[in-house]
Amino acid sequence: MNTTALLVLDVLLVFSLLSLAAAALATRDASRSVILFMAFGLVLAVAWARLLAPDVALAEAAIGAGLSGALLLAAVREQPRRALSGDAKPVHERERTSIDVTLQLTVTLLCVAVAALLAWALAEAFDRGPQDTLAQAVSETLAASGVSNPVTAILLNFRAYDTLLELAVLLTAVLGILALGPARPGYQAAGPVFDSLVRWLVPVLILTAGYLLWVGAHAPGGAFQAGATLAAAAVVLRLAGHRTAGLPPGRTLHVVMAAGVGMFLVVGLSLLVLGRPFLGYPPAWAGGLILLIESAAMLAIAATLVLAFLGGRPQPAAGLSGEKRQC
Amino acid sequence: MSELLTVSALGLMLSLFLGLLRVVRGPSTGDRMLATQLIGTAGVGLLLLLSLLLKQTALIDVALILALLAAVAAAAFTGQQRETGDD
Amino acid sequence: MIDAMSSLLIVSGLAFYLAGSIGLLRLPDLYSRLHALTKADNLGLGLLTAGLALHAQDLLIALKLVLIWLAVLAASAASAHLIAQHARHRETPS
Amino acid sequence: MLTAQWLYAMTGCLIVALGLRTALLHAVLLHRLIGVNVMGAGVFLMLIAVAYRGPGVAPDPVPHALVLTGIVVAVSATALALALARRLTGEQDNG
Repeated sequence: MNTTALLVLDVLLVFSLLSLAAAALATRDASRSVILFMAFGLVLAVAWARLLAPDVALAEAAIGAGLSGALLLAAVREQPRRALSGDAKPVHERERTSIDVTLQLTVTLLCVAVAALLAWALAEAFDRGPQDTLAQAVSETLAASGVSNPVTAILLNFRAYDTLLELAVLLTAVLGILALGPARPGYQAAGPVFDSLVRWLVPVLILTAGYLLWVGAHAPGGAFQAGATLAAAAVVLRLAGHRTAGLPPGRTLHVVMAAGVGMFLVVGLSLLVLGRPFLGYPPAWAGGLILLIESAAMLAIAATLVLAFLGGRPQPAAGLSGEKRQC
Repeated sequence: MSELLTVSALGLMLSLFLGLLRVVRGPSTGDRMLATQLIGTAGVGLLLLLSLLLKQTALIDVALILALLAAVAAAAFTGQQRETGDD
Repeated sequence: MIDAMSSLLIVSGLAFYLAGSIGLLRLPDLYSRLHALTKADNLGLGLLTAGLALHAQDLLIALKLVLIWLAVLAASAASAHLIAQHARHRETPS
Repeated sequence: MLTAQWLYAMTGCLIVALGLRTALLHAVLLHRLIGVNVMGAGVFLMLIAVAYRGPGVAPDPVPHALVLTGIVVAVSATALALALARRLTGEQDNG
């Protein structure tokens, strides 16, 4: 692709991103803002593809353009209008809208200063040229990592501690969500058109999740993208009237939630017992161990995202419609 | 051939951009969602062209996920009626 | 020969995309936009994937391209219906 | 210096500023959350731009891994914030 054409594409992409971000933030209506944010995510996925970051593009396509929009829309729908959108706010909030102009100006100036500082730091970094020490270290040791996709190698081998702690962060978030109360009310059983959509979309999403998990070893993909795709399948089920969105009941759900952290710890501790460093895989087993951890992590990430969409503890079978499950 | 693909990619970007105008303008939520669908379809096409132009086969998978998740987003938007509650 | 076929398919696909976008901007109301757009951009993507499939190095890629098109086709048929239903329910701009 | 790298990185800076302003100033919680998310996207843009090495050259995979982690954490944090907001408005309604 020649340079001029690429530059035109870049300018159009950047302009789209800026105007969508500005529009999403400027509008006062909540659901309008969420739709603009979803469109922003779509364009962002194309931008990641353009910048040769297909792993990130996959995650953005699944989460930014799909799941987080669904999550925000569910929240907008549920809240009585005054709580989340600006239409008719309680008195104390209305007072806060008319914050005095000085404060607004100060904060705006502060934000401009932050942007200028960031721009200066980046310009300095670009002036010094690319620092490839880490990238070189990755490409030199990639062969011994058990996978050939460098991003997966970093996440599950070289920086496995970070990913373990990230899964712990996700677990904390989901425990917080569960502790805060019951799930939002469910949805009525789907009509015929929606039902036919569910019938093919859910199996295709589940299959795609499995494909992404498997392909992540040697091409863009992996536990995060697969988990998000699996969660999307559950979100569709929930929208079609399944109250628990296909989540397993009670104890099993808790096991699934903790599966990512748990499998990481089991593998790490077993390696310690065998006389290796914590999470220091023997090269011969690395590929298999990574796939094992990633499978557990996928389930945990999917469960986290689904519970995030539910917004609280699943409430099976309240007697109305939807499927009946004992907890 | 490569020139043709490049020109087509720019054409699709233009199409996506026109869709953005409708997303920003509205007027109804349905209009915005319809325009988001167009952006999705144009994005899928653009990703497929980029996969050839940038020699990144993986972008085909990105296009697939984008296509599937656009359907999820539309389902979430139009939503179903809540069982209870006051929507 | 294959190149010419593929070019023709890609260019006509692009034409449908652009026609759809212009329709989205110019047509007067939501229902006519729905009507025009769902046909135009699906056909555009169909022609584009057909053109690109002729270039695919292996069968798996060609199959994925077909799957993508089918997914978009089925999804947009359903979502067009759902958006129309939604609009009829509310019938108020927001 | 690559033009594309510069272009996307500076866009990232601008988007951070836009998001930050909304997150600090907006009165409505949902808008603040969208502001925080937009700000995150700006940071991701800067990181991926830093990783970019030009067309046809393999980019640095380390920032890619960082951003991937960031996207998943951002959506979980958003969900937790929404659950907190929901509980908060519930409490206000009841008492």
